[in-house]
Amino acid sequence: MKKFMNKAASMVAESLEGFVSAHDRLVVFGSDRKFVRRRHLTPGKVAIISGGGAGHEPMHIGFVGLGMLDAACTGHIFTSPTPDQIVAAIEETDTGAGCLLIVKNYDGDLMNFEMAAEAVTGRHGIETVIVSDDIAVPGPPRSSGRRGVAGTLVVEKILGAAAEARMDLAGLKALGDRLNTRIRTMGVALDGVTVPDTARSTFVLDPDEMEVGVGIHGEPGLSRQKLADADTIASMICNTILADIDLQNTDRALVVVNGFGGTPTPELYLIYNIVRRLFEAKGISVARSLVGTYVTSLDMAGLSVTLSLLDEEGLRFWDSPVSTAALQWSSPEI
Amino acid sequence: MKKFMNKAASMVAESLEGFVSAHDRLVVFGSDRKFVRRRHLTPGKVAIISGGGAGHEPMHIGFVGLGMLDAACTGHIFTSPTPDQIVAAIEETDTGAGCLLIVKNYDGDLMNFEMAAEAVTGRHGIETVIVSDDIAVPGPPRSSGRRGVAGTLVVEKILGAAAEARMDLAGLKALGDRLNTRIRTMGVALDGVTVPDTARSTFVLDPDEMEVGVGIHGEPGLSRQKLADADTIASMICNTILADIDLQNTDRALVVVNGFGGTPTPELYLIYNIVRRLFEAKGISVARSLVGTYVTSLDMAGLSVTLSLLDEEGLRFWDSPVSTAALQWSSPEI
Amino acid sequence: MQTDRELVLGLIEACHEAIVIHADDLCELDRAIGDGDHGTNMRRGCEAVYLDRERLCSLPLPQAIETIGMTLVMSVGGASGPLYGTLLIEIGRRLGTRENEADFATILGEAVDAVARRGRAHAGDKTLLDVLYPVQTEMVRQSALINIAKRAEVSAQLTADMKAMRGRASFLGDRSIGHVDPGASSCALLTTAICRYLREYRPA
Amino acid sequence: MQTDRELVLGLIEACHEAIVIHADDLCELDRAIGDGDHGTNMRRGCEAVYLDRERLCSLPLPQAIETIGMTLVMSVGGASGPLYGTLLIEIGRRLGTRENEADFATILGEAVDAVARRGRAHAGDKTLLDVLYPVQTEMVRQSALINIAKRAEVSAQLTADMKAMRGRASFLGDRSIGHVDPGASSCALLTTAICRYLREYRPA
Ligand SMILES: Nc1ncnc2c1ncn2[C@@H]1O[C@H](COP(=O)(O)OP(=O)(O)O)[C@@H](O)[C@H]1O
Ligand SMILES: Nc1ncnc2c1ncn2[C@@H]1O[C@H](COP(=O)(O)OP(=O)(O)O)[C@@H](O)[C@H]1O
Ligand SMILES: [Mg+2]
Ligand SMILES: [Mg+2]
Ligand SMILES: [Mg+2]
Ligand SMILES: [Mg+2]
Repeated sequence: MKKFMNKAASMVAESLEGFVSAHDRLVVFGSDRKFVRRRHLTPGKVAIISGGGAGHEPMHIGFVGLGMLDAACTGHIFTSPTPDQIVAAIEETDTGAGCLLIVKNYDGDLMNFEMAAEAVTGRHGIETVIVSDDIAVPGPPRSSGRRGVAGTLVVEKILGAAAEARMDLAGLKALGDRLNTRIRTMGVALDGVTVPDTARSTFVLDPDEMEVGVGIHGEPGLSRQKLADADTIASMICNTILADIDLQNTDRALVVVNGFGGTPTPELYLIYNIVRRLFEAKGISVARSLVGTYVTSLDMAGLSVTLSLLDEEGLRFWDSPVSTAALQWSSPEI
Repeated sequence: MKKFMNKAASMVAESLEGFVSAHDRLVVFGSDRKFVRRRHLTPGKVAIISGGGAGHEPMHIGFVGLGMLDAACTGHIFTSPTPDQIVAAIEETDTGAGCLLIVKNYDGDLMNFEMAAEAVTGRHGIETVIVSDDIAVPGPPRSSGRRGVAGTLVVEKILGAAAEARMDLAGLKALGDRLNTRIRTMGVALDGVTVPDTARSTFVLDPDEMEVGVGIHGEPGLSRQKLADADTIASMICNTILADIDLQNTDRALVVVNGFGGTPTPELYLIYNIVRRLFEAKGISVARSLVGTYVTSLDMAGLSVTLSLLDEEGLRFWDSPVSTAALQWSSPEI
Repeated sequence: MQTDRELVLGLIEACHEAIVIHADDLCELDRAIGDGDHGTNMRRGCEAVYLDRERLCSLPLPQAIETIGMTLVMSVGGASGPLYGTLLIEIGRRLGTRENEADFATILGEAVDAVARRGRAHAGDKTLLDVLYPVQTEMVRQSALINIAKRAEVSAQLTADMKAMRGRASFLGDRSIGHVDPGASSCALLTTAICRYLREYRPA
Repeated sequence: MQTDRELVLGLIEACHEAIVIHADDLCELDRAIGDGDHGTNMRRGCEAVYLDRERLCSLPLPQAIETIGMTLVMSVGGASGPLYGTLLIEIGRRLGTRENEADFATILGEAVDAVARRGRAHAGDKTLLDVLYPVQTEMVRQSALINIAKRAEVSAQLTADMKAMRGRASFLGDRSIGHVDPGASSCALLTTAICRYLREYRPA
């Protein structure tokens, strides 16, 4: 493991400081540097707050700004932020209309956000949307259920735009829950990942192996398989996704091909090229796409494909202007 | 080497197809897929054309669009495009005001662009701006001189904006040449890179080594050194850059910290955080920054720092709206 | 008989030492079925508590325990932070409102239930609860400290046969079977450290 | 005496074979002081020519050579494409306007100068010119084919001692010393292949 860093313990803090200073027209640190928030808050708008462990950048800090998040709380690498960070973000960004917390489904994040929400009960209106788009995980009953992965960015973009359009807290909660039922993601890794703290890789693959059904914390996936060519990998992913969701005639699809940090963009576009064709062959109208490195697992080589089935409203919110470090558009690509 | 691909020979073509279809509101293929160009050309504007080997994405295709390039020609991996590609791009995008070719200084690119320019002499007005920002290279006399690396994006952005503002061909050529004297870049790699065609790494480093003064083609750098911490690396880069350029009082700096493809963004922000302080300590006013993965060497772990000293006009053109796959802003981050 | 001050200080030191020594082992366990950071997380928490030990040991025992819980919540993060934090906060709060120490097994039982609610977890889900429940049972039985510690260690080992239903390991499905749960392991380590300390400095 | 048709076909096949066999070696040389693709580039070019051989060998010799040069320019890319392309285009054009073959050494000399202008390179810069110049000298001397080939091979080896002043290797400065230049090596391989073919099928 070679990294540009000084000490593992200070890596996240140093990097956050660089981020905030590079984007100082967009964002500022919250009190005690517990979170990053928009420089300019909008009174009367529901505040959208998310967060999670570090190591997934640009998510979530890269999504703070007009049209998306109001604040993001970053924990240590692959470790949820703590309730005091989230409480501080709520207190500083709630301008009266309440706060919507967007949480990736994973017990650590859930519990920390829950403790924060409990701590501010009575003082702030709080709703929580839990994102659980990772179909690689054996679903409930009784287990923790599916992880929240790259689909989180779709939820954050759309709810961010809806909040900007002054949708109220209850409306946002309902929209978010509905969205979450129409988003599916599956990921494949070509290598494990080394967490700077321990300097050990989470799993090690042979040169001809890939790990299928991985999340974004370097944890092992659902199965280890023989490395296949791009066509084979793409169709395995698409088939697994399509087996898990029922298509409706009115759906328009947003397809996200997301790199995990160590996979260069051309490979992502290559996969997108196959995936788009496969989806279209199943009668899905691919109306929008996003290809890039957005929801990462440090420098892991690998990628995930996300299928989001949107209605007209969802599409409109996706297209709405956004101005953040990682996503920027006025009207969609013109 | 593990990559998401089918065959090495078709990798670039498949990826380009995915790129064009993902950004079809912005770009289209040129004739015979020899290049990628803006969907909508602007009559009367000088056409800005660039290109180079594949493997540096998002450069150059990711810079095609309003406010930046009109067309980009992509060669095989790390191999210049051929004159017929460049000729086709010139013929299709010159709307009457001529074409400015932006070429990274490296003999292969130069010769191919030169042959193209010769082939259209008399039919199209052509000027060429050569970018040579890499200070790691022993300069002339008599040698090929310095490489063009990440500074190329600064030149393409600023000349793109100037062309959009209807600067004429001679003006653009003069501005580009002037810009090139005020941009310096230096890069460090933590690992070699594997070219898919040969499936062999260009150089191999020990776990405690780094390669200093690398370019963006996986070629070895100027020296191999013991891996150092971020503070040490950053100050070595900054000192080398500052020893090579004379500062003027009126300069405002744009600092680009660019990842080579395998280095995650948080490490880039961490380096930016140090670099900005070091430059400011030398009295440089860091007015703008860009931190991200823009000019790559496939999935090489490493980064470069670019210092661009701009005057008011340069800053204004940097800030002008841009709408491309890789760079998007209306007014700078607001 | 020790003062609260000595007791709190002694327990903080004992727990801190146990975690620091075994942090790498806990990460190793977490790498197999999680994200490899459980040792790092626990060490960060224990170090935060350890740094604050002078202030903590000046507090009455119940407040000291509750404050330690809050420090853990604010420094550990991840899944283990809220869980260990909830355990200690609940113990501390309840200790503060009860009359005598004889209630401790009951108090622990209530606190463990709070942990289970916080984690939406049950016995057999392959979590630290699979150590906490048996430890609590031994306490109800008024077992000797050495037996409580032994039961904790055995219980942690038994999680190897379980299929994880909660936490990151649950994402692995059947592949989680065959590995000891890191949270159960840290819980056994802490139980043992506490029991040993109490045996040495507070003989019954 | 062979027809142009046989000659062109034979030369195309000989050059194609030489490059295909040694593509990996050329990449290996290029990895040491360049970007590792010289063999891939040359093979791509030779294959494009080879695929087009039926059409090419139906052309008169001068046009065939010029067309091969243009095919190389359009398929090789990189530095070597324009250089080898220029060499052949210039030879073909000049051959087409001269009277007899006796001029070939002169024609080659002019074409090599055009390559040098295209590359802004000089003798001693550690490039394919450091094979082309000596080969041309041997031709002026009307050396035997076998001696021309030997001189090409030796000249390529001699580039190892040179410091690169042009092309990617120049970026390495002194570190380029000690390695054979890949372009010089491919140039020697091609020279040898051509000389061998001419010796076997066109004995003087
Ligand atoms: N929902 C839950 N209920 C109870 N215990 C849990 C739950 N989720 C995780 N755990 C415990 O937490 C441990 C993991 O802690 P840690 O690695 O520090 O956090 P993270 O999983 O966030 O990386 C697991 O081994 C398990 O014992
Ligand atoms: N300016 C130049 N003049 C003459 N020969 C050159 C020049 N630049 C490069 N070469 C030759 O080209 C060879 C490299 O070719 P190749 O690897 O195919 O292209 P690239 O350098 O673009 O990857 C070098 O070994 C050298 O012989
Ligand atoms: Mg964790
Ligand atoms: Mg090349
Ligand atoms: Mg963990
Ligand atoms: Mg090369």
